[in-house]
This record gives sequence, structure tokens and C-alpha cells, in this order.
Amino acid sequence: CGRNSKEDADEGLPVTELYEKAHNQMVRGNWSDAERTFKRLVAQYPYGPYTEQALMETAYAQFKAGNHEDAVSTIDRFIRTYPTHRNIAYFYYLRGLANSNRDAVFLQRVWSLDPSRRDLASPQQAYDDFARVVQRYPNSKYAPDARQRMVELRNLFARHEMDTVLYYMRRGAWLSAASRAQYILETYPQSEFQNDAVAALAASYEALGNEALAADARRVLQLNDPQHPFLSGDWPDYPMAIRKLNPFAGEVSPTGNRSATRDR
Amino acid sequence: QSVEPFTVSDIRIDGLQRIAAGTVFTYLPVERGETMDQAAAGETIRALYRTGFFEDVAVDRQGDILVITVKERPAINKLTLTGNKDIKTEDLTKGLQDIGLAEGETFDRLALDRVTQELTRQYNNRGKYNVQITPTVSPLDRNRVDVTIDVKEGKAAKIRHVNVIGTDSFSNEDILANWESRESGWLSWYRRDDQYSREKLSGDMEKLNSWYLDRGYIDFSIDSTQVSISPEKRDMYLTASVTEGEVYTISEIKVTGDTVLPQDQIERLVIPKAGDTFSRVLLELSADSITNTLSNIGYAFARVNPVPTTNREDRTVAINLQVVPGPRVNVRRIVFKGNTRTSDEVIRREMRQFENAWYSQAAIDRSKIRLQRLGYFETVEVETPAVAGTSDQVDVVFNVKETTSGSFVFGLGYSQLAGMTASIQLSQNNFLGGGNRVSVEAQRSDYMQRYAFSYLNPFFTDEGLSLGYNLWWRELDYSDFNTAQYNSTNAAAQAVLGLPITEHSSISLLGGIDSNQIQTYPGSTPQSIIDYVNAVGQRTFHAWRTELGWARDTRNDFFMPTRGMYQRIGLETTLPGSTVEYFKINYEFSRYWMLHPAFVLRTGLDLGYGDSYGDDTVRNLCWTPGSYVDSDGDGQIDTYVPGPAPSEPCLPSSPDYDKTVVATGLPFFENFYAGGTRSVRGFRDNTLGPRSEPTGGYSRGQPLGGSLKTVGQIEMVFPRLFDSKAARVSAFVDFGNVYDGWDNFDANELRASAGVALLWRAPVGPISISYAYPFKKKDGDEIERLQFTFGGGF
Amino acid sequence: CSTVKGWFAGKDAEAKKAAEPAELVDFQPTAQPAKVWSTGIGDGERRIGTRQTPAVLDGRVFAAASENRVVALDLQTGKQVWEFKAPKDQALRLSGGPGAGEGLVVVGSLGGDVIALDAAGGAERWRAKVTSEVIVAPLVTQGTVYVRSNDGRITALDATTGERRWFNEHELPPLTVRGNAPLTYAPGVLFSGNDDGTLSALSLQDGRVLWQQTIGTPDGRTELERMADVDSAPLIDGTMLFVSSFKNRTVAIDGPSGRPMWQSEYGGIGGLGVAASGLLVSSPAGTVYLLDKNNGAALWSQPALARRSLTGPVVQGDYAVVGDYDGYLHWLRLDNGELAARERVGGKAIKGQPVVVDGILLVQNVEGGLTAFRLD
Amino acid sequence: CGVLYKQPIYQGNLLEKEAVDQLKPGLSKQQVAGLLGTPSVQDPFHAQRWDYSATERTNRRGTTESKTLTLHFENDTLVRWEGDYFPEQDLELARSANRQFGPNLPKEEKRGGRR
Repeated sequence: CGRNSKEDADEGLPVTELYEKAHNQMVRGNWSDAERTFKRLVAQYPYGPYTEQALMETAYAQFKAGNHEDAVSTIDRFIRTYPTHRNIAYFYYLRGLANSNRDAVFLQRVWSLDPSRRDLASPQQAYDDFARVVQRYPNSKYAPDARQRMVELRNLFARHEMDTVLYYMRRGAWLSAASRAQYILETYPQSEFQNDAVAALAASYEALGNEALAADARRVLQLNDPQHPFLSGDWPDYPMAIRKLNPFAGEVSPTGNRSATRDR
Repeated sequence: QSVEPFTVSDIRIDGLQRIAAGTVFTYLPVERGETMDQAAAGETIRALYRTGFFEDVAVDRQGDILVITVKERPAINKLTLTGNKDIKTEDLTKGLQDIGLAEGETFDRLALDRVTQELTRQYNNRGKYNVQITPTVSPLDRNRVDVTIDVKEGKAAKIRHVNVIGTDSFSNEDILANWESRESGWLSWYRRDDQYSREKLSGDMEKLNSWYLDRGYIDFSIDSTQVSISPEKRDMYLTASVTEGEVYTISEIKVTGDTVLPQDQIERLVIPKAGDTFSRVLLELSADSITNTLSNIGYAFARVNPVPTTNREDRTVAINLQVVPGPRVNVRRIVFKGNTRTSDEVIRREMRQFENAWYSQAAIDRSKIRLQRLGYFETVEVETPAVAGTSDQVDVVFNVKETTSGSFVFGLGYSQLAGMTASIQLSQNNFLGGGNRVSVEAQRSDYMQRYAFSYLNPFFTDEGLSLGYNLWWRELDYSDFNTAQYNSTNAAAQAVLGLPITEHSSISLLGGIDSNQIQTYPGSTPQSIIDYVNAVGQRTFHAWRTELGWARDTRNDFFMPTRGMYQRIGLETTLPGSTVEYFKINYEFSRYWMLHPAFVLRTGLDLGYGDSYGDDTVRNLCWTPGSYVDSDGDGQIDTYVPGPAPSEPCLPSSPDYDKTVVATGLPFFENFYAGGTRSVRGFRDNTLGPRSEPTGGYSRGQPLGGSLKTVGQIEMVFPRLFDSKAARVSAFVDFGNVYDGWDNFDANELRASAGVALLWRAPVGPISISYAYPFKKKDGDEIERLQFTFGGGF
Repeated sequence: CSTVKGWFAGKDAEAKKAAEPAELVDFQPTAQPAKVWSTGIGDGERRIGTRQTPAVLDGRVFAAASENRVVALDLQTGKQVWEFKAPKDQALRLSGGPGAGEGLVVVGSLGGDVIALDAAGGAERWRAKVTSEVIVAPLVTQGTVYVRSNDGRITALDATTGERRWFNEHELPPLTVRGNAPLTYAPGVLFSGNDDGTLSALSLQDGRVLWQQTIGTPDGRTELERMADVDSAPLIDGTMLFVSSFKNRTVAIDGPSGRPMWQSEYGGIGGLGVAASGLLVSSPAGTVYLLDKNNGAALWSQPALARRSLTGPVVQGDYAVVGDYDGYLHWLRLDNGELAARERVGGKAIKGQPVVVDGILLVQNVEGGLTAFRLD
Repeated sequence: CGVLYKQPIYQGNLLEKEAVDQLKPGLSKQQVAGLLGTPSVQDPFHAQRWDYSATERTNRRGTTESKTLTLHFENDTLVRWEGDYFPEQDLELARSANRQFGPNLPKEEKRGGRR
């Protein structure tokens, strides 16, 4: 019965007071209470300027509180009701942010696990949201940051492919490595791992005894990235095997960078 | 009101409350400056209704201004559901939300009507034909409404009568054996087979059809099926009438089409022969084995069409199996979905199918089984979608659903007896999604300390060589385990190496050093233990320990295997130079049969034998009792004067000779124990087997364990009792005992019990509860019918 | 919160009571039915839903109770005259009937067998097979046995040899009410109530459909709401034909022409009763009505037995008699419908419509108990 | 060390002798693909060259055997081809499949479900 009485307390409040109360909670960073108060506001005053503002801040509160699922569904409901709202761009941008952290379970953040090695469905959705911001609202103030995040996400996808290529190379499955490397060149042109992919192709062809293709691939690499370690023979540098015995060793990608640094 | 065409100079919208004017403009089909006529007016009204925001829309004209007056639909303030038991509220609210009925949404009477109809249909599907669903809408101020949906479910209609007419050659009893719609019987609460549903009935009709087609009745036909219900809508009646037709035999069976492999190889896979009675299931099995064989070498889209030509007069049928191999297919990419915690490589390393390689169905099936055996996933599903734009390339998509694979308990406490107690027990099979098994245990209190760490990387090399190590330092009070009373401080460091030798079997090598310091308490520790320690001459037992193991595992799942077998034999020895030289042989075996989708049988065996090798140590003990004396003359006995030193060397002939003790056989702290949740349930943990003489308050002596263990389990698992995979109920018969060496083995000393057990994989860790009735016991056995374990491995 | 829960329970309890069968109310009996005899004739239909009733011919009662047994009893004394049993290995579950006429007793089984016995001695004359289970009494008239099977088919068999003369097929809706309508006949015409809410008039000779009349229209959103079965026997009174459907509808038709005269919104599947003063019907909801034969208006209605799954009403003397789910027989006064007497016949439900012959009322319950009552 | 089990790794295309024998200059790329299927290596830097490579690693020493059949085109019509390919061994592959990977799953367990 306790819960009901708290609800009734908000029942009679005028909209401005309710909004004030929720806003203060936001400022204090008390996200879940703010969310609940905003929800009560929307339920009691289903129309008027405060409602739109309340819906916007509910989504932000949910995003900050970490429940990204609810944030995305609140955003979707807002877009459905106010398709031409003036800062729709903000909503798509927030949706992108929520989706890119959606699967980052608590543990993942603590141990900085590499999202590129996990299911990429949510980051893919985030990429589409940011793309919509960039295409539909190119001159909104979120476009530049959205564009930047898209580049990062593309590199995340490319890293996933590259890690798999390196895995297949380590296993000696050269044809699998070659086809994935080619996939990187075709699907993510100009990504961070463009040259690594060409190096992988060269390595695979050499192992397959296909000198002609190997030589050409090596020449292309020489042109694009003369200092690439493959040319000097010390690529890929797989992490030392001993790390496999230390459970807290963290995930180091043979592509050389520490595990992916995600957004700020 | 008819509107003559006019050019619209401006548009005004009245009656807007919640919806912004801008929003309405986007949906309006007409703009300023365009002409407005009857058709456009109609189109406008329809467009605005389609938005679902408005209850009423009217179009009017004031001079050249187009005036649209709208009445907004109310918003839903509160949505309550009462009386629904069969379908849970969350599922309902989720469903309502999809239809657009949720708090804060605009209320739409049509949607409410659709929901009521949908709910009725769902309840009818569950056999609840008497359901009454009454939605009530109560308006509030500020154009809001409260919606309550009251559900009166009523009783489910039960199937009372299933009758098939015209089945002269077989008894209805056999035919209806595995139907899903059966007359309500005593088992119906579990099999839920007395609830009618159209899908179940059509499935059963298909079973009826197959029953006859599998026995040669080619002309079999189901003439009519009737479903009727009693006037009170509580009993259901299913009737079907059939014409059997004649039994046909196979006159000739041949394989045609491009068989890829030599013709005779494929023909060997065809089970039915000319002259046999026609049987569709045998034909299907033959077709399956042909398509399987072809799909194992790249022909993923292989198909076999059995073309029968019947000869009505002599009732024979000639069958032509047309093999259509289709193109040889390559796998382009292998993609994993659903692994939010498990890393991609941990899954990929289990794959037997490679990318940019020819398709092998056997490899893909094997990969699915290997993923299911990891224990990280609740379900593993495989799809092989064709790659768009190519005729001979497919992708392989593995969809996994992750689950908790281990346990994590953290405890802090304080008690006068034990002072500050802190305990952390973490064991994860898939630590941080890296596929490594890590378990950490740290327990600290005033009287007991325990620290253990073990780690295993199953893929230290890419080929599956596993490497791991265990370290622990433990103080154990064995009386906690209901066994003989003595303490031991045990420290060990071990390395474990696993070498795969075939796809299903592997060899394991363990090497380690450990020391075990025994603390006995004269008067409460059994005499045999004290003698043993005295015989060995020292309380700490150092050992260079090695174990050589061989294991073969063909089970098809980690949590609930339904097929396959697991067996492991391990020879553990302490190397010469250890304080005591002994060996222990462990043999584990369990086998799974799926008798019926709802019944899986598991038989298990757990045998162990240990003995010392090398010569026994014999020692004579000499000892003269000391005496108590009043040293400071105050009349109080206050000091103890030890007796003279025992004579050296102590011989039976020495004056203070007490007795000769011999240390032979398996050391007591390495004894096997039986009884308890992981061996013979229904008996207290570790209390079966030989007991010491009455000592230390144990009138019947303390359990010593034995050097020979023979324990077996027969268990029937009911996978269908719970919908979720996290819980498993089983009925079991356990039997077993431990003996002191081979010669004391005595079959009727075996204890046995029967009961039921529940295993639940809670988020915190596996919990098992079992209730067992020991039906073969001897008086004096310590019975414990209800037993409960928490955490620990599987 | 506890108060709220209490309030809820109250509402639930009251809602629950509304769904339970009505309580039996005490009253001053104005009639004295006396049990003449009572006997067990088999293990009864139990839950097979066949609404089995005995047949009476020339002072003898022929009855079966879905067991491998047909028994003939003397109407007045209830003593067994003869008994028929199929051999052990071909045991049959006799669920249809029996129907009696022209010296013949015909009974149908759940396996689709039709067995004709000699009314005098019980010897088996012939045996035939129909395509589905027979759960209603066959009709014996003018040298032919008409058997209705549950798949909507009516088969005409020669009374002396059992050979099939013709059969008529009628389409069935996907979901029907359990039970089929017994066949009735008028000169040259066979009346068959169908499960899709229609009445067909067939020629007795060759089974041609003479005309068809809709009794209950199958409308509604779900199959459940569309059930409009005509499961009770069409009743002939003079030249008028009364037919009733599950969809609470009764229609009066002028026999010879087939023109519907009137339509009333009271109806049911339990079987109709007819008295001089009107037409008796019991609705699925458990109310008994007396309808005016000329316009179908309800002269009186008796709601006291609501939700007790009543059988069809039957007239005995000045009373209408119905049986209910708990094994009670209720005598209602014909003039005003008031409860006149109540007798209990064993603990189990009465589903078949009682039969009244020469003032003796015969009632069979689902446990195979057959009892005769006489009104003093 | 040779005693350790190494999972069999099969890669690339399996070619049939009578399909390869039907190769003749002048065939279009579609015709070649119709005969031999999609090549395993279509190097991004060599549009006019298809490599039908295949590798096999089935022994315990972990040595991989690879063979490549290279086809050269000029503006998309076949000019010449060289290299070799694994001889047809469908029968041994079919026999060894279940030995190496265990039995095929029954139909209903293939797609979904847990077993």
C-alpha cells in the first residue's frame, strides 16, 4: 500500500510544480525518480508544452539511468506522436547513443571488454540512427558528432572483421582469411584496417603458394602503407601465449590497438 | 454539408489540445493556395482519421479559410487488468502496448474492441470457452480515461471422448498412443493432452495418416472429422471416420537422377526392399539418409522425391527415388547473433565448418552440438540462408541465447563464535565471456581459513589443448562433513594439461605437489587413524601427485543431455618420495536415452578403488605413562610429569613396548565416501560404509569411508515439466556403498533409495533439492530424506 | 490493504455464485409421483454425451446403456424379458438408441455398427455398418431403418435384410454441439434436424431433399458463438411441425407445405414436449417455457432451475417433467409452471429426455439406471 | 607433436573432373561459373583472373595441402587455365564425414530446438 500513497501525492499538483520537481531531480542526477515524476506528469497532463518537454527529458533520464531499452521505446513513442517536432534530430541522436551502449553490460565496462568481439546488432542500429541524423538533419548541431561516431562505429565493425581474419590466419585457414579480408575491402573501404586487410590477403596468398597474387598484394601494400609491419615481416604480432593463463589479462587485439576505446 | 470548390487562402484547425498544429499539417492532403472541393474534403477527413488521434473531424469554410474542427481522442490515464490467471499480466500489457493501448497513448475504441476479440481467441485456444472479457472505460477530466479490462476465465474444456471409426485392422488404443489430444486421464495434469486446440488435432490427423501410410495402406483416407462441445462448454468430443483401403507391397524400388556418388553407394542407403510392405516412414528415412550423405559433401539443397506408381489390381507399388542434388554449395560467412557476453572467438573456435569452404552438414551439426556442450548457452539455433544474387553460396547464422553458467556468492558476517566471517565464492565457466573457467573461493573466520583459486583455458592452443592450474590452502574440520573427527590443513599447487586425441575423447595429465597436515584428537579421533599416523611417524603428508585421465564425451548438451554418453577413467598416484605412496582409480560413466520427448533416461556409475603400493611401514610403539604430581606442595595436583623417554629402538621385547602399528592400504584422508546429494541420496552426506569403534560421542562410531566405492544412479528426467530450460525435475533410484578393500565387497551391503529431485539454475548459482526414501537400508544408517545443495559444479 | 482484499473476495464470491447451478428451493409439493420400479441396465453413457433414452413398443421397454448389452423389460413391472449380448471378443459400445418399431429393435454402436434384434425374443436379425459413430436412436418405419451417424449422414437400411438402400450427406460446421437430432417422419417425409441449424425434409423412399428450412442462423464472431445445432427431434402435432435450435430459436412449420408459421426466441437442444395447452421447451440457460402453439409467445417461464443443464421437458398428466445434472426429476404444473414435485434418481446426471407411455414416465441416467414413475 | 588430434580443416572448392574437362576457351564467366561454381578466390586486384583454390588438413601433423586451378580471362571470356585440383574424392569424403563429425542431427533438431 505504501507505493500508492506516494503516487497520490503527485496527483493533485499543477503541471508547473510537477515539472519543477522532476527537473530538480534531473539536475541532482537522480535519474530514476525524475523518470517516475515525468511519467506521472505526462499521464496527468497529456497535452501542452510541458508534456513534450517532459517526454524529452524522460528519454534522457532513462538513457542516463542506463536502461537503454526504455529510452529507445520512449523515443520511438515520441517520434510517432510528434513527427515534425523541432528537435527531432536530438531524438535520433539520443537513440543512436542509447543503442551504441545498449549491450554494454556493467561487467563489460568494468573490465573494458571489447564490444567489437560481441553481438553487433545494437551498434549497427546506432549506426543507422546516426546516419539518419546526418542525412535528414545535416545542419543540426548534432550532425558533426553523429558523423564522428559513425566513423568510430565503422571502425568497430571493421575491427570485428579483422580480428576474425587474424583468427583464421592463426588457424591456417587461409582461404577463410582471404575471403574475410576481401569483405573488409568491399564493405568498409577506407576503414582503419584497409592496409591490414591487404596485408592479410598477401599473407594468405603466400601461404596458399599463389606467388602471383601475393606479389601484387604486397605491391599494393607497399604503395599505400610502406611502413606496414607485414612488409618487414613482423605482422601479425599475436599476443604472447602466456597471457592466456592470466584470466584478468583483458582482450588485446593483434591489430595493435588496446581494446576499443568507446565513446567519451 | 456540400462544399463548392474554392481556393484555400488559409487553413485553421480548431479543437486541438494535445496534438501540435504542425503535426496535423503534415498529414493534410491539401495546401494553402490549392482548390478545395468535395473530393479533397473527403480525403482530408479520411487522412485525419487514419492518424488515429481524432474521434471526430469536420471540414467547414469561412470565406476562403478552410476550417477543420477536430475532437481529439482521450489519452489513457490508467490501464488495469483483473482476473487473468492463465495469461500473465506482463504478457498482456506487452501485447496491448503493441496494439497501441498503453498509459499515455491516445485511447481508440476500435483498438479496445480488437483487444477483447484477440483475448477471447487466445483463451479459446487454451480450451477456455466460457471466458467473458468485459472492458470498461471511465472518463476523467482533461480528456483522459481510465481503462479496466475484467477477465472471467471460467473452466477449461477437457477432451472427454476421442473415437476413430473404420480402423478395423488396428486397435484405437495403439493408434492414439502418442496423440496430443487424448481423453482426460490421471496423467493429463502433466501431459496437458486433454486441452483441445485445432493445431493439436491437425497434428494428430497427420499422425493418423502416417500410422497407415507407414504400414502399407496407400489408399488410406480420412473421410470426416467432427469436433463438438457439450452445451455447458466444458467437455469436448473428437470423432474421425476413416477408410483403410488395402495393404500394398513394393514391387520395385530404384534410384534415378544424378546421385553424385556411385549408384550402388546410394542404393545401399535405401532401407525398404522389393517385396516389403510399403512404408512411408522407411522411405522418408532413406530419403533423409541420402540427402544427409549428399549434404555432407557440399550439396546443401539436395532433395529426394519418391515417385510411386501404384498398380491397383495386384496391390503393388513401384517406387522411383529421384535424387536432385542441386549445385555444390560453398559457405561464404559464418555469423553469430545473441552473444552479448561471449566473445566471437570463443564460439568460432568450436566451429567445424569453415568460411569460403564447401558446405558440410555434418560439420555444421557437430558445431551446434559443441556449442550446446559448452554450457554457456540455453539454446543454439542454426540457419543457413542463401546469399542473395548467388545460386551456390550460403551463410551460416548461429543464434545463441546466453544463460548464467556458474555461481557467485558474496557474504560478510559476524558471530561471537567465529568472529568476523567473510566469504566469497565465484565460479564461472565463461569468465568475462572469454571462455575460460575460473573459480575463486576465499573464506575467513576466526577458527577456519580457506583460499582456493582454479583456472582452466580450454583452448590454450587453437587446436584445443587445454591448460590450467589449481592452487589452494585450506583448513578443514572433517567433522563438518560427518566423517571421522580430525582436522587437516591442506595446501596444493597443481597444473592440469588436456590433450584432445579424437573429436570426442581426450587425455588429461595432472601434476602437482601438496602437503596435508593432520591434527588428531585422542579420545574423539578413531583409533585406526591415530595408529595410522603414528605408524607413518609424522603428521604432515607431503606428496608429489600425478593423475593420468582418459575421457570420452558424446553428450549433446551441457545442462539437459538427451543423447550420448560420458565416461572418464583416472589413475591418480603419489610418486615415490612422497610421505605415503598410494594410487587411486576413479571411473565415472553416464548414458542418456530419449525414450520420448517428455521422458529422458539417465544411467550413471561412479566407481573408485585405492591402495598403497610399495611396502607397508611397520612401527613398534613404546610408551610409559607420566604422572600427575603436586609440585608446589599446596595439596593441589597441578603439574604433569611425563614418563621416561620411550626406549630406542623400540622392540616388542622392550619393557615399555606398547603395541605395533602398521600403515598400509589407502591413507584414511584419501578414502572414498558415499551417501548424500552427489551419490546415494536419502542418506546423510558421507555416512555410508565402514565405521570406527564408538568414540568421541558417536555411539555407533564415526564413518571412515573406504578404499572401494561402488555407486550407481538411474534417473528419469522430465524435460517438459517446466517450460524454461533452467529447471529440471527427475525421479531417481540411487544405490551404492563404500567398502574397506576388495575382499569386503558385499552386494547386499549396497544401500538404495528412490525419490524425486529438482535442479534449478538460479541466477546466483545451481540449487538442487531432493527428497528420497531409502528402501534398502540397515538399522543405524543415518537417514536424511530431504537434502539441499547450493552452488558447486554440475 | 487487507480491507481492499476482503472487498475483492466478496465480489468474486458473488460472481462465482452467479456461474454455479441454481440452488434447489423448498416448496410445498402438490403432486405425488411414485416410483414403480427401478433397475440398472449397464454402466451408462457417463461422459460420452449421447443422451441415451429407452424405446417403448407394445408394452415393452427396450434400453441400452453404452455397454455390450440390450435389455427388454416389461413396462409395468420392470422385469427383464430378454437380454442381448454380443460375444466377448466383439464387444460393442451400444450408444445409439435403441429405436423400436415394426417388431424390430435397432441399436447403433460407437464403432459404426447397426444391430437389428427381434423385438419378441431378442435374437439378432442382421447387422450393418455405417461410416461414423451412431449416437442417436435409429428410426424404424415402413420396412426401413433410418440411421443417422455423427458425420452428418443418414443411411436407409432394409428392415428385413439390413442392406443399404440410400444415404444422404449433409455438410457440418467445424464446431457443433455434441449430439444429433433423432429422426421423425410424416407420411412420405423424413424430418432431420441438422447441426448447421437447418431442418431438412427428405423423401422416405429415396432420400431426395424435398425442402430445407433454417431454424437457427449461425451468426457471431467465433465458431463458438456461431453454433446453432438442431439437436432435438422435430415434433409433429397434427399438421404442425415444431423444431428448436441451440441458438434459442423455435420455429413452427406447416407440415405439408413447409411454410414457417411463427418463430420464437425460446429454444434448446433438450427435446420438445407438447401438451394441449402449448409447447414445452427448456433453454440451454436452464429456464423452462410453455409456448403458445399459435404464435410462439411464452405463456409462462420457470427460471428456478437455471444452469442445472436441464433435459427436454415431457408431459405426464397435468405436469411437465424435466431431469437435471444432479439426478433430480422436477414436476412442474402445466398451467402455471410452478414446481409441483421433485424426486432424486441416483446421484448422477440425467441427460436423456424422459419418455412417457401409458402414464408411466421412464428416465435413464448416465450411470445406466432406468426408473419408472407413475403419478397417483 | 603428432599424437594430438587436429580437427580436419577443409576449404575452397571441390571440382569434378568431367566439369573441368568441359572447359574450353571462349566460355563466358557465367558459363564457367555454371560449370565449376563460384571460385573461392576472386582477387580484388585481378578482375580477369579466377583461382579455384582448395586446401585440406586432415592428418595429425597439421600439414595443409593446397591446390589451385587458375583461370585467365580476357574481357570476360576464358583464354587459358593452369594448375591442378584435388582429384574427385566424394566417396571418401562422404564416408569420413560422419566418422570425423559424428552423426547428422535428425531433421527437427537441425534448425532450432536445443538438442
